Amino acid sequence: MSVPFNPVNLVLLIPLFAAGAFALLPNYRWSARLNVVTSALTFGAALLLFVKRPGSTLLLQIDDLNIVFVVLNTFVAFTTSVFSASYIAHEIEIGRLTPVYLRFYHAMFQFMMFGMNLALVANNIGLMWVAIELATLTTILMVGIYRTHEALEAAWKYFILGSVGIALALFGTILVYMAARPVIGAGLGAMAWTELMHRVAGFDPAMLNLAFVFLLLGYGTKVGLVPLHAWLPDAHAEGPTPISAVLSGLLLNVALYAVLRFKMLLAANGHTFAPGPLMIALGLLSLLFAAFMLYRRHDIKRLFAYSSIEHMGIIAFAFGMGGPLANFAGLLHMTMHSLTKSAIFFSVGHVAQVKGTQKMTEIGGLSVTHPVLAWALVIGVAAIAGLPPSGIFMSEFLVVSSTFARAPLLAIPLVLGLLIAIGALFLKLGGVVFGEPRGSIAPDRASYLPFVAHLSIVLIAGLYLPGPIVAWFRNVASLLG
Amino acid sequence: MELIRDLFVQGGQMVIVLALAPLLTGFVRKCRARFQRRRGASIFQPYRDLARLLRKEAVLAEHASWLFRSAPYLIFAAIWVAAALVPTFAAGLLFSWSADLIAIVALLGSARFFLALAGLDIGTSFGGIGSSREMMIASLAEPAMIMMVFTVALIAGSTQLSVIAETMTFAHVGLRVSLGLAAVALVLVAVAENGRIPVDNPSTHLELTMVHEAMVLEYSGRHLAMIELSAQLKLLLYISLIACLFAPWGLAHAESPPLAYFAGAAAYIVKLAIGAVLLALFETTTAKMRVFRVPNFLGAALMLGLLGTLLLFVSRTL
Amino acid sequence: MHGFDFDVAHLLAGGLVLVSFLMLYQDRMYALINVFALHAVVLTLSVGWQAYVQDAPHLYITAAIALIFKAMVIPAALRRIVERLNIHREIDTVVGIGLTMLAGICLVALSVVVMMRVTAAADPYAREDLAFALSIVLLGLLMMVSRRNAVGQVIGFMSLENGLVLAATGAKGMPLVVEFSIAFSVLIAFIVIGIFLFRIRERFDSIELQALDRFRGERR
Amino acid sequence: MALVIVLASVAALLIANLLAIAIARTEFGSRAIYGTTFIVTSFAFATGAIRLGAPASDLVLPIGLPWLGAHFHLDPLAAFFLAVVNLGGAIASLYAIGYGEHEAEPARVLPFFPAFLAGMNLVVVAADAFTFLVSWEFMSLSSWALVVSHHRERENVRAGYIYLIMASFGTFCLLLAFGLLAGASGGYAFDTIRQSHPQALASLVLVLALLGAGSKAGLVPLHVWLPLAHPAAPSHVSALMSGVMTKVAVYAFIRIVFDLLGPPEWWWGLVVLALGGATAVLGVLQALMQHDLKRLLAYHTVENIGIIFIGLGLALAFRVNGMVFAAALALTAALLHVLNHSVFKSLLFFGSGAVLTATGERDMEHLGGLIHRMPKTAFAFLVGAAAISALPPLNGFVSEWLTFQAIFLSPTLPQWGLRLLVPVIGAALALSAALAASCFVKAFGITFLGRARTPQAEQAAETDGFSLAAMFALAALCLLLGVFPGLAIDWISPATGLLVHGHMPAQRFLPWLTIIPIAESRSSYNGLLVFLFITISATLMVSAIHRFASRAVRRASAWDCGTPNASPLLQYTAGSFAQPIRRVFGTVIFRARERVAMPLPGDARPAALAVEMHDVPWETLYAPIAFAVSMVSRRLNAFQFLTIRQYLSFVFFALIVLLLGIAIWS
Repeated sequence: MSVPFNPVNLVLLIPLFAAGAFALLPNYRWSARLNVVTSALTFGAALLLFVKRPGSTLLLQIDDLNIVFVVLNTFVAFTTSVFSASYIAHEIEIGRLTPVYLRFYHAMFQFMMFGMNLALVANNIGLMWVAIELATLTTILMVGIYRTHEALEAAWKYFILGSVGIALALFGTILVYMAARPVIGAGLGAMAWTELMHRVAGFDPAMLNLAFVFLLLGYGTKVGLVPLHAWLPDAHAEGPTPISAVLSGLLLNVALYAVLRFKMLLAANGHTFAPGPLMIALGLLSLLFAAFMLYRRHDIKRLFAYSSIEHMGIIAFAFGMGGPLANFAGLLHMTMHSLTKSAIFFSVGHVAQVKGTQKMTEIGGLSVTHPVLAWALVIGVAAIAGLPPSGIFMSEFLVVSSTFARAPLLAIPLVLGLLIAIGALFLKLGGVVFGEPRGSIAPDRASYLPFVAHLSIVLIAGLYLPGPIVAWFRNVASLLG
Repeated sequence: MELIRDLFVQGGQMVIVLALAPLLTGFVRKCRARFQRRRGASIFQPYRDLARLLRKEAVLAEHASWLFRSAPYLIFAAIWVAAALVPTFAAGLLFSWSADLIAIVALLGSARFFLALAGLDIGTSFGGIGSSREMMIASLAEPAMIMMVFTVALIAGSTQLSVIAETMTFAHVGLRVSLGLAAVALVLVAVAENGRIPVDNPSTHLELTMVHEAMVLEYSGRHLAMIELSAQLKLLLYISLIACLFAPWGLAHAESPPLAYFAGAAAYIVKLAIGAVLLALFETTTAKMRVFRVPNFLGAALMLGLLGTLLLFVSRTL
Repeated sequence: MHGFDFDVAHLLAGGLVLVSFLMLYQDRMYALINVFALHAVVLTLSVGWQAYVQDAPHLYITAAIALIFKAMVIPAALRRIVERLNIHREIDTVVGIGLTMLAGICLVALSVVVMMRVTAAADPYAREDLAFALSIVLLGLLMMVSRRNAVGQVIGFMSLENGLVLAATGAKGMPLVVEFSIAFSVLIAFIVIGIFLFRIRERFDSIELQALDRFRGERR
Repeated sequence: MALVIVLASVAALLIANLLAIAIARTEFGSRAIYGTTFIVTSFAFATGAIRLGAPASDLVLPIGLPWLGAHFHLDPLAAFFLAVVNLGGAIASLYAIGYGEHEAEPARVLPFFPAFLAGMNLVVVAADAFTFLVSWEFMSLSSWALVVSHHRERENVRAGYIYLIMASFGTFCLLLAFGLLAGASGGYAFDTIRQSHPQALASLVLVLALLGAGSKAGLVPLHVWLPLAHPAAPSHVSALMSGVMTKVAVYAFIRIVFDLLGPPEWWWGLVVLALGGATAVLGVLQALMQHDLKRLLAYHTVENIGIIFIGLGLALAFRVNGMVFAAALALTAALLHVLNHSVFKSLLFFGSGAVLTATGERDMEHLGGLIHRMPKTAFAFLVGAAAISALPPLNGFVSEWLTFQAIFLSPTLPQWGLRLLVPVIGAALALSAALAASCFVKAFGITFLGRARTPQAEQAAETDGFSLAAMFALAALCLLLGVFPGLAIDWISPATGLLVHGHMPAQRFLPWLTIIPIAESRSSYNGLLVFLFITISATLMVSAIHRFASRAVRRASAWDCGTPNASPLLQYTAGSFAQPIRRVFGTVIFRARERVAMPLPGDARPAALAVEMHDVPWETLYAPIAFAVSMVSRRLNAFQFLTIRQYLSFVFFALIVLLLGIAIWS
């Protein structure tokens, strides 16, 4: 811990200090630029992890699972900061935000990043809990930042549901500790992942079951699994778009990461009940529910929020199925979904700004007026709908085919849900992108870099995955059981 | 030597069908007249008509296209080729293997195709009526024909007319239900395809139910002659088809002595005559039916053909 | 742990459950707030006792937090809110008090059954303690679900957190992290709620959730 | 080596695709792109055509599924379809060099056209499930983009939408099929699948393959998207979609059912035959009722797919019973029809495209008399029409004749079900052929013959040279394939050998290039002689008459039984031409009803005839599904409008339920 050049510390400290600095920095333009710089630095620090992977302490650790997510997290944070720089400029112009709020916004942005990174690298279930709580609270504040009725209401809803969820998660954490204490003995050790994973075989399985129920419900609320999802659509729709991107792209992942960790614990213990069916049920429920909800959406951001729920359902289903193929697919799907979804929110954000509305009925013929945004949206939607060549197709391919070979009856509702979702997404897309232009045709001052970067990564990943990542994922997949 | 004889036979066949076609039509007309207690024109009248038409100049509508002018020859050629491949007095013709029964049906189909197009070319309402009804009839008659072909081909184990004829003559096919059904089907199809009563009335114009005549309404001169001749050829073809499928007696064969050919020819003449008389009798005794009852008429043919085939498929003994 | 300590801890934990029931029973605002203060006090005692028994000094901090924030500051603040926003004094419940109580009893039974079955291995005190904690958590949730106005829900939430504290302190030697997290979460929670009430005050004259629900998502 | 060439050409196409994004708007953009695709696909076509006889070759690239890599495999079957795909692609490109000039928004067409070709090429050579499906869906997606390229008409966007849904449905079905084939261990490579034939659920795989490939090929009742999407695209793309993409779907079916899937059950043939027959008849009947030229052609694609599947079904049936030669015959018929249909359907779509550019009309009721304004196009279209109507001596007839020959072999089948079904299928085949003939009399007659019905048709002008070149090339192919079918059959035979381990006797050495499927005593056909006879006798007759009889011609106004000629609008229309057939079949199949409103005497209003028809598959299958989805979503949408307390109670109840579960479970 003492070595300041330990990349893990950098990943945590840079955002923390930056948050403090932005809170003091009056000029929002500077803070916007610095925000980009900071995020870039954090990303660089995260990349260092590839080079030199530090050993795990009692509080922090880096392993095959979280290294990918840390890097992903910092990368998306970086692109999002670029996007938000061009986004908020417009918000200031139309006076939706005041400089004071922007100060708060940037500070909170970095603070949130700190929380998420901490949650990912934490080697301690308590610390992870704290970090996720932190990230949640910051996002709550960001969601409410516009102070419209809807924004406040969304934030309030998010706050209530989120805190209940987090409370349940804490109870689960305590139970895990209680299960670990007799074996490991009191103290930090009984909360450290590394320790737990080693000694879990001796834990009381019944206790772990109960703990997992609470943890699944608790963190599941953050993941946005139906029926715990209620906060998610409004929070996405009413907050600033960069936050929607971060919510879908990162926070859901972080919460899911927590669930995964505990699932690994159960898998390693061996005598517990199989969490699979539970996750499968929740996953299918989320998938089908969200797929149907997509048809009735008028607000473009809420549409994609529901699609996030749908994908969380798919991922939960994949991990529920288990097995090397499905787990690999789930991990891949997590990464690809966060990249794609944030890219979509980037372009949606610009679209909404240019057209001055989020109502899809008032947006049309985008491919005539704003070709780049339109085709970015088309590619994004095609990717999120799981059409090749995109990484999501690869994961869906693996999930569906392996499921059908093992449990055909489960694959049917899965495919049904996917199909219904595709139908809804392209129904909405056709109205927005094609046809005669509707709404303002003012040129957009968007920064194309973020979504171009994301989408190209997604498309390439659909055809080629780098070896190390594959190796890590397969390793983790085997650990997930 | 073989080749020369075969060539001779084949050529003779082509000439004979061409020569006999008008005569047959004339004979049918004569018989009908007789049955109707009329004296009727001479049985050679069709030749005279053709000659007159050939001598006359051809009158074309202003907006007649090249298709309209070339159609008659194409139609004639297709039907003539088809007729040339049906064994009339001798089986095992030189070129019989170049097209089997299905191909012959298809050849007639292409003739009809161009005739119908010609009917549409001028852009008159009558031509349209004719073509559309002709195609409607054909779209039912052709499957019936194919079903009939199935039946026969399955019994004979071949779709080659010569082979079928030989099997029918020598192999002890015996009386079969399916054969009978096929025969009836073929007769019905023949009536429809040649536009005879009760489906169509060849000897009338201004009648809204006419089919064939409506299509060729705009033709005149040599084009009309070609059309007439091909129609007569078609009639001949069908009768000789029926003859060679269901009454293949007296057909000469590749190895048979030259005399046999004359016997075959004589037998053929007789068959044609009988066919003509029967046709005339049928036409005089039945009345023309409404166009929209024709589908039922042909549907019956199709069903008979299908029934025959099914019987064969289900049991090879029936 | 010998009998006496055990009995006291047991008594306090049981008392906490009892107070939760009292809260469920309340149908007037001030009374509810008072009972919540009482809840916090009992929690303080229980935590303090745990600190003494386990001689884990850091637990005193938790006890102090519970006492100061939950037993004094928050109730006071809530009273002010109620006055400032002149929320009408009685709480309208979804189902009748009686039914709520009945449900609460079922919940307690459920949590006891679950805990007894699950923690066969753990030492008896931990089992009882966890059973009580779970029932408090569930009762807190029940309160949030069965109360229509925000203050009631907030109180329900905080009683739920009390349950968590109880569980945490009951778990022997649970590292400091957790207490911090709880204190800190309560703190944040309170601040955020404060912010929200303030902002909402700007917009509406009440924090009745229906008032918010009128502006839900897509009902325009 | 050959595979390398193929993949190289695919890469070239993808590069052209990227290039197109840059230069689409420039002046020479379209010519450049289409020229490139023309050259590339010609190379690929040559490769496929030559490699057909050669032994199979493999290639694995380090992309695709990480631990699997992208497998590619070029065997005779793949080579055959490669040739078909690239033949269509090359000629479509040639056509488009001219046709593309008329494109209003080339930027919406040019980038996707090479991608579409690349996708189809990849599907054919792909040799593992992942690569296959990626290419498959890539093909669908790029063609979807082409369908919505004219996005300002709402119809096209809707067509594209339905197309995309059906495409995804098909992809999922194939995905499930591959899932079964690969098994839980995930052996996605085709070789692995071949080694381990999954006996369990093999029939399910067949059903899934039928759904997956059938939805793309347009098997009834999965065909509904096809007549919407194919006409919506630009004509050269319509030609590719109808003529080639449907064949790729056929390839997928053959690959899965004949190659990957283990030994078949006897009733598989039954199912495929029944579907094929139904598709053929329903397709052509639907086509007869259309008056939109391109939609009519699209429905005819459905019909021809049905004919192809009839051949495949027969092949399956024979294969089950080990009748190798019969199976080879049926399969040859099917494959030959694949080739033929791709040729004449492309030709016909090109013709309709030429008409569209010349008149701006797709509706036959607004056309007529074009044979005078655009004679060359008319001639090419006529050849195509005759070919698709299975008229000798053109190519369409050969494949149908072979199918009939295969049917003649079926009485020896042991299974009763097949014996009963096959003759009915034969009848259906004959019926569809006859109806096709009448449908194309209508199509050609109403569009090109008669007199112009509108000014647009009046002022039509002949289309450009590239388009004509493409059309005449295809017309020549129609004739050549019809006259020298033996060569094509021999060319195909390696593919059949691969699939059913037997092939038809070699044809190319027979005298006069006759084709003899089984034995001369059974049946034989000689397109060359038929062609020669017809031409000779026709010319003979013409010359004789012109020599000895009159040759004088006088132009006069039409006779028409003496009725003075009224306006061209009194001509027979497409609707009136189809009316007799509608009366015969329509009442059952389309629930067609005619209503005549005859005003009373003295009433000045004109009499009115209204015909209402129903698209039965759509109304019975698709409309209910759409309704159900919207219903459910409407019901569920209530969950968007609950109070926080209610949402909390969800959490609460979820917790209670799980706790109860724990309490009961442990």
